[in-house]
Amino acid sequence: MTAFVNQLPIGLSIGAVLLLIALGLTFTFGQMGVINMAHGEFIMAGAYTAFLLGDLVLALPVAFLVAGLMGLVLERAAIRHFYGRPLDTLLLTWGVSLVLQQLARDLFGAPNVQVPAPSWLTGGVGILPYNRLFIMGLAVAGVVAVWAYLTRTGLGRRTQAVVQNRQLAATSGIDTGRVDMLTFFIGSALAGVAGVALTLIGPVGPALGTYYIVDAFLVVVAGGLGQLRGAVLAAIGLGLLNSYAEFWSDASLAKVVVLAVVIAFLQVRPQGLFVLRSRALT
Amino acid sequence: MLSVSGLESGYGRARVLFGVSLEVGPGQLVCVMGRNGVGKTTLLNTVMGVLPATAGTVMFDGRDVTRLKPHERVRLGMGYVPQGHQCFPQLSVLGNLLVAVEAAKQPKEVIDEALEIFPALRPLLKRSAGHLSGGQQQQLAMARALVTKPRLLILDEPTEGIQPSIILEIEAAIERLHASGPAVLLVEQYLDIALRLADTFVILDGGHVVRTGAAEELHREDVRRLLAV
Amino acid sequence: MIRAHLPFATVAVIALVAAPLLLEPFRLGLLAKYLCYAIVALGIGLAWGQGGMLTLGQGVFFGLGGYSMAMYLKLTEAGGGLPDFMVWSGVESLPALWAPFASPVFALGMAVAGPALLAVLLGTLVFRQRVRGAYFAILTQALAAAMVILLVGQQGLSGGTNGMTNFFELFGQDLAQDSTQRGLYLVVACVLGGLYLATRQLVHSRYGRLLVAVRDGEDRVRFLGYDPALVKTVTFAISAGMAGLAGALFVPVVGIISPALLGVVPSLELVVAVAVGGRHALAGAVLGAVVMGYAKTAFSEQFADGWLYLQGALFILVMTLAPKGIVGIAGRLRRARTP
Amino acid sequence: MLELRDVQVVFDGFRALDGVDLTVPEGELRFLIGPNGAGKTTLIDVITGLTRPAAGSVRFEGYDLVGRKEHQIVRLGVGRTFQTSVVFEELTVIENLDLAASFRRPLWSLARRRRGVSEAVEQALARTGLEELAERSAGVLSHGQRQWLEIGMLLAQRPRLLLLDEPVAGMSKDERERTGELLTQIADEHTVIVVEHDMEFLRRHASKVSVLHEGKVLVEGSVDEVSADPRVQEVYLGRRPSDVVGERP
Amino acid sequence: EPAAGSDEIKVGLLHSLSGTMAISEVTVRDAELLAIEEINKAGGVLGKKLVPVVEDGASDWPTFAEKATKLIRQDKVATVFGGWTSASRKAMLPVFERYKALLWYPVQYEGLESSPYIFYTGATTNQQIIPGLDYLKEQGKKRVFLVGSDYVFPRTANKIIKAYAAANGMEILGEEYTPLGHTEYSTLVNKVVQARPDAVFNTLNGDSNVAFFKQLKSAGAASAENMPVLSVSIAEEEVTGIGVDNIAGQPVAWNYYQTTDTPANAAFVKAYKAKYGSGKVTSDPMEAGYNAVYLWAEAVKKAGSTEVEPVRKAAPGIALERPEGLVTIDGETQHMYKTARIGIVQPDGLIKQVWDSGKPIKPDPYLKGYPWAAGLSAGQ
Ligand SMILES: Nc1ncnc2c1ncn2[C@@H]1O[C@H](COP(=O)(O)OP(=O)(O)OP(=O)(O)O)[C@@H](O)[C@H]1O
Ligand SMILES: Nc1ncnc2c1ncn2[C@@H]1O[C@H](COP(=O)(O)OP(=O)(O)OP(=O)(O)O)[C@@H](O)[C@H]1O
Ligand SMILES: NC(N)=O
Ligand SMILES: [Mg+2]
Ligand SMILES: [Mg+2]
Repeated sequence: MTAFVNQLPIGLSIGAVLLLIALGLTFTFGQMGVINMAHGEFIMAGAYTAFLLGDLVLALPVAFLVAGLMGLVLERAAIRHFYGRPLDTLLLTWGVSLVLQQLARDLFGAPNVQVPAPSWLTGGVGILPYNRLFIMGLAVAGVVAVWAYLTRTGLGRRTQAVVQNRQLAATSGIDTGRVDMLTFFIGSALAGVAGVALTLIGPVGPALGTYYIVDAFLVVVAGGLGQLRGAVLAAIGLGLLNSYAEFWSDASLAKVVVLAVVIAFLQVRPQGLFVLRSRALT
Repeated sequence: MLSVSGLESGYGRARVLFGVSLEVGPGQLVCVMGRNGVGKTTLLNTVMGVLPATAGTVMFDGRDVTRLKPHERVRLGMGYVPQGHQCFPQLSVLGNLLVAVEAAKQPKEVIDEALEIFPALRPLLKRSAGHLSGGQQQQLAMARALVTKPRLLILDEPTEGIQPSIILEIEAAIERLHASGPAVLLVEQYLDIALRLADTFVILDGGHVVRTGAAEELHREDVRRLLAV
Repeated sequence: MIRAHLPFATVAVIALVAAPLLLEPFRLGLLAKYLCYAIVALGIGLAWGQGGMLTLGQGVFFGLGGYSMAMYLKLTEAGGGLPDFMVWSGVESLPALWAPFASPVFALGMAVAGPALLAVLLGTLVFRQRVRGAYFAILTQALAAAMVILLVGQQGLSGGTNGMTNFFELFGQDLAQDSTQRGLYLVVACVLGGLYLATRQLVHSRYGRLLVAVRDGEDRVRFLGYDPALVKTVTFAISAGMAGLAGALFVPVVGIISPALLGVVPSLELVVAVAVGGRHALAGAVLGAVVMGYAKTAFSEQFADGWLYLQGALFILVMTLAPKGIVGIAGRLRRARTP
Repeated sequence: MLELRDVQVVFDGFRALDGVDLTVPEGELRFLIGPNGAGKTTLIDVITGLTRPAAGSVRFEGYDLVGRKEHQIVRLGVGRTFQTSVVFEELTVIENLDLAASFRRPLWSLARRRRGVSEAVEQALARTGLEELAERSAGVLSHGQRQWLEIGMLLAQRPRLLLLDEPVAGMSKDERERTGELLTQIADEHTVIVVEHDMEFLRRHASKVSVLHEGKVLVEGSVDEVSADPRVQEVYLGRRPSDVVGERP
Repeated sequence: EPAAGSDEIKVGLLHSLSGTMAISEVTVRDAELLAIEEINKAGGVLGKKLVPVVEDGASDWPTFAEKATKLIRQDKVATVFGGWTSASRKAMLPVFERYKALLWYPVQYEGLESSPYIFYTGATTNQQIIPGLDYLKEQGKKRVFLVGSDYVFPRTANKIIKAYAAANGMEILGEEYTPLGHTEYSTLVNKVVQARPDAVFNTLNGDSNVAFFKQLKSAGAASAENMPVLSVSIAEEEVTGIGVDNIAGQPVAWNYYQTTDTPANAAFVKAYKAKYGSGKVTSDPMEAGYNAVYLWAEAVKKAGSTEVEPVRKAAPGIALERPEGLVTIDGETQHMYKTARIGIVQPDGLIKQVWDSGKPIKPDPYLKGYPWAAGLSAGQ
């Protein structure tokens, strides 16, 4: 019984991890339509930043910048040639992700590295360790920041305008190039932050990104493209589902169950939890 | 104000414009006319920088803008309403207007001014622009260009799909607007409106200017003949 | 007419006559492997290049075909007993699922029909609900991930992570013989050639036009009186069947089938190959698979340590500089020469 | 032949159609006008299955259309064009038309190559004047040319009920003329509903007009009756009905 | 391509240099290269220099098979040193049998195998897992929870563990598998904690170990004293990545540690650090790979030839003093006599031996010498 009850906070904390890794995608994928397979490697960059600095708190802002700048370079060098072809970006960024993984292997070596957790994060409340609570807090903070950015600033509005009608945005006076850069910067930067947080619970190595990327996209898909509240609910839902499915069966089956549920769910809501319908035909 | 000379452009290997030249003087309203597919939209898109010019120049306010990006031209004071009631479908009507206002660094009050001209938009402010009817979207597009307070307004068939009474309003608005200063470059199929508004005509055919002249010089029947198939 | 078929005929002669004569057995075997992938790529070219369905789970279908064939091979080899991996996985009697695969006809049939049926099932579910674009891509990717986990978890049935290997003979032919391998190569090449011609026919037919229409304007197609979900499902099933057949051929050629061959990464690699070759042309898909396969082998042999850089870089360069792939570059060169 | 009863459409609480009753008998050319946002396009969407009504019935030749899928409705003989034209940009004009003409063939028979041009396509080409552009890909067409292609595709489908959403918007004078004649001709054997804002066009070609306002049919009648109606003047035509935009190039 | 001149012998090194397994395998390759360098410095084999041909298995089993074929048929190497996961070995096995070539496999594995064309220089189950279980039993740990990655080694190992438990009055409280590369262990930790076992037997592989130990540690409920986690796939190399804090005090089972006190080891560690950097550590699979090269070279010397059959015939009985102590090739199984060792992870990241088997244990891949294991190898 305790075990069963324990799964609830565990599910929420899994959801928080999912949310944290998917948050950046609501920008790059949701807002810009770029399926960035290198998102995982930006997470990895965040984690290695924490490793190099050896200090988690200091690493948060630095990783934000580091991953963000990597995103910026990627956007300028390659992705900007691909707007309007979202499926192609998937393949392009996958190539980038391969190169980044190999780069990490050469820079930091193939074995995992260790990031010391700050002492104030040892211990916990009930089944939830402080580091999980920290991640949950970070996820909440991230959601609030993203929400405010998207709905409370002109920048957020401009971002959406550019995605929805690039040409019209340009002829409405928006510097689409700058908006793209900024959006991609933020989306990637959020991945960096997630990477710092993940050092608390997972391995820090060249393959780090590959472990999270599929799940992150599932969250965005189930939530509805670019829908922050959708991503939040989907992350929590999938976290809980994962937690209980694994509790009753095993980790392998839980993954399969999660996928099956997402497919079944898309039968009911083909565009995810929240969808903005348009009258235009595609 | 706007001076286009020897402009050539097209799509890939297909050339559409062959050396188009035209002038829009300060406060002037120039109407571009021509049958379907002669290159009117292509001309406006090239003037706005959406399409690159392969030859020729576009001067605005004595400045060569041929190589500038569209948003830079907007910031210099060019406003554009493209053909086909375009909008940002998932932004609200207000959001559509705010985007333009912010990009042009105008005070929010200009929105109210635009809504006076298009009162039908007022109850729709919260609705997603993508859900509007075609005519509503076209009105929104006009309003969006107006809020940037352009010194040169470029309109591509602004009355298409709009109900008769509002066409009259738009006509009046254009008249008022252009009386208050800005120059206008207009593509219009409604000859009546064109004749009432235009100071100068430019008639295109096959990517060439076939006739240009002041409204007084051109008679209704001349224009008609030039536009016939 | 003759000129239109000249490129195909040239390639066919090279593939069927020159390659078996000139290449060492080991290299010919590798070429046979690339050609198996080319069959999958052809299906991807059809589904994605023509129909706009970016399927990131094609490895699943490839795997189903491969496993069907492997089950047949294992059963003939076990000759009534249990396949080796079942013994060390503690399975005591042959699972019912396995029994029919003792028949080569059933196994080969399932290699094609199994994937096609799965595609019909998935297609009916998702296309009817108008799930498409990135959603479809990510779902199929998750399918590949889930499939791997399922296979790995069912060690007694599937051989787990190891998959199945250690095959000795196919239809009485010793698989270790170079002559058998050469024969297999010829079979693969002929199957690829035949499927290429058939697919090309399909693409140039009305159906092909309809497919393009569905890709570019699914909603509009409905108002022309067609059911896009049906068109997509049929196309998806065809491409899945091709992948399955390729998998079945792959197993005797390469001698192993394992979850590693059908997961997210190999599925993506195939799509990447199609993109590199040029997804809008079927020849591009085939070419891409062969080129990327060869590049991977060559790079990893020459630079065992850093070949991923080269692979990634090659791919990024082609994608950015030549969005239409190698075929697109070739087309541009040809046009430049003929004024 | 087409009968709508008390059709209601609600979007997030907004009543786009608020109890529309409309009957269009066989062989009639019916014009539909009304203010922007009155619900004209929505009405066509409801008939063709794009939008599902919250209430009401739509019957066509005895079939209930509500709840049917779009392509099933097309197969019953209902075709439409779109206010913002959508054509298949990678296909040539002929291929666009041919696809529209081929939907009654079984799927497997489509696997054969198209040889030549079918009669329906030939006719559509001729009627729309697209012969010269026949081999061009639709992606290079201008706005007006696309409008024509849409009409051509509708014709090639050979439906019994044709719904056209602002077909002449953006067309030049001559082309409007041709479209008008075409529609009159088609209406001899088919039922046609045209949404338009161009009153001059209506005057020349329309016999019966329905005016939609705020999701309801406001009045029905001849062009003259309708344009004389003060309510129509008030909500639709504006203050200068006499010299309202008439002349086109 | 280096031609095998009369004064050179080509040998293949086939490990994952990319992908998830690169973490572990790169260092094994490095150790093998060190051995080759040392042998060459000492005059080579039969007066010829060894020339390594390195290929990347890319953590992908079919690639291992392909590259093995390439090394044998294209490069015509005298022998291959390679593999880590059992899956890669199973994939290569038919290739070596088909072309009658030799593979030296350097990692502990699940047993139940002996191919005439493979020499196994790592431990089989009776040299690692069973001693590990004996150790737990000795410590009075009777209620055990099994945690493993979902593939053949952990599954087979656990089968053996369950048979052992049944025969030795131990109780298995749970058996959980997670996919390779799995990183979310909160649910599993909850299950383990709730089951309150005396010990956990851990056959997780690779990166999962990092996540598992971090999350187990932060759950706070388990400590090395009240609930030790005995691991068989964590060596010195992995400890840094897991974080010493998270694993210090936990037991592991191997045949060799960097701290193993033999003269040969002192030399090995010194040479390794000199070549690859003083911060580097050595580990059991590295040492087994390093040994493999020496054992093969010895067999070649004895046979006077690099041909496969003479080498196979010459190999049985070869005994060398290696860093882990005396290693002897068992002719019957082509496995090695090896000394089993239990160690405890130290705060400095090294592993200190707390128990050993005293002498090399005869390899018994089919566990024929254990009555309780009779059912396991049925059918072989
Ligand atoms: N994207 C494109 N690619 C290639 N050709 C194009 C493209 N867009 C338009 N064209 C061609 O360029 C010519 C001019 O098109 P444009 O849109 O400028 O015409 P227009 O005068 O605005 O016509 P309309 O009155 O129908 O809007 C047309 O013949 C058209 O076929
Ligand atoms: N999905 C939707 N969500 C919300 N409102 C909608 C939606 N679709 C249509 N509407 C609203 O319904 C009303 C009717 O729209 P409709 O497109 O039918 O008008 P219309 O008569 O065709 O106008 P126009 O002449 O401008 O084309 C409009 O006010 C529109 O904003
Ligand atoms: N042999 C192993 N550890 O897979
Ligand atoms: Mg135009
Ligand atoms: Mg409308």
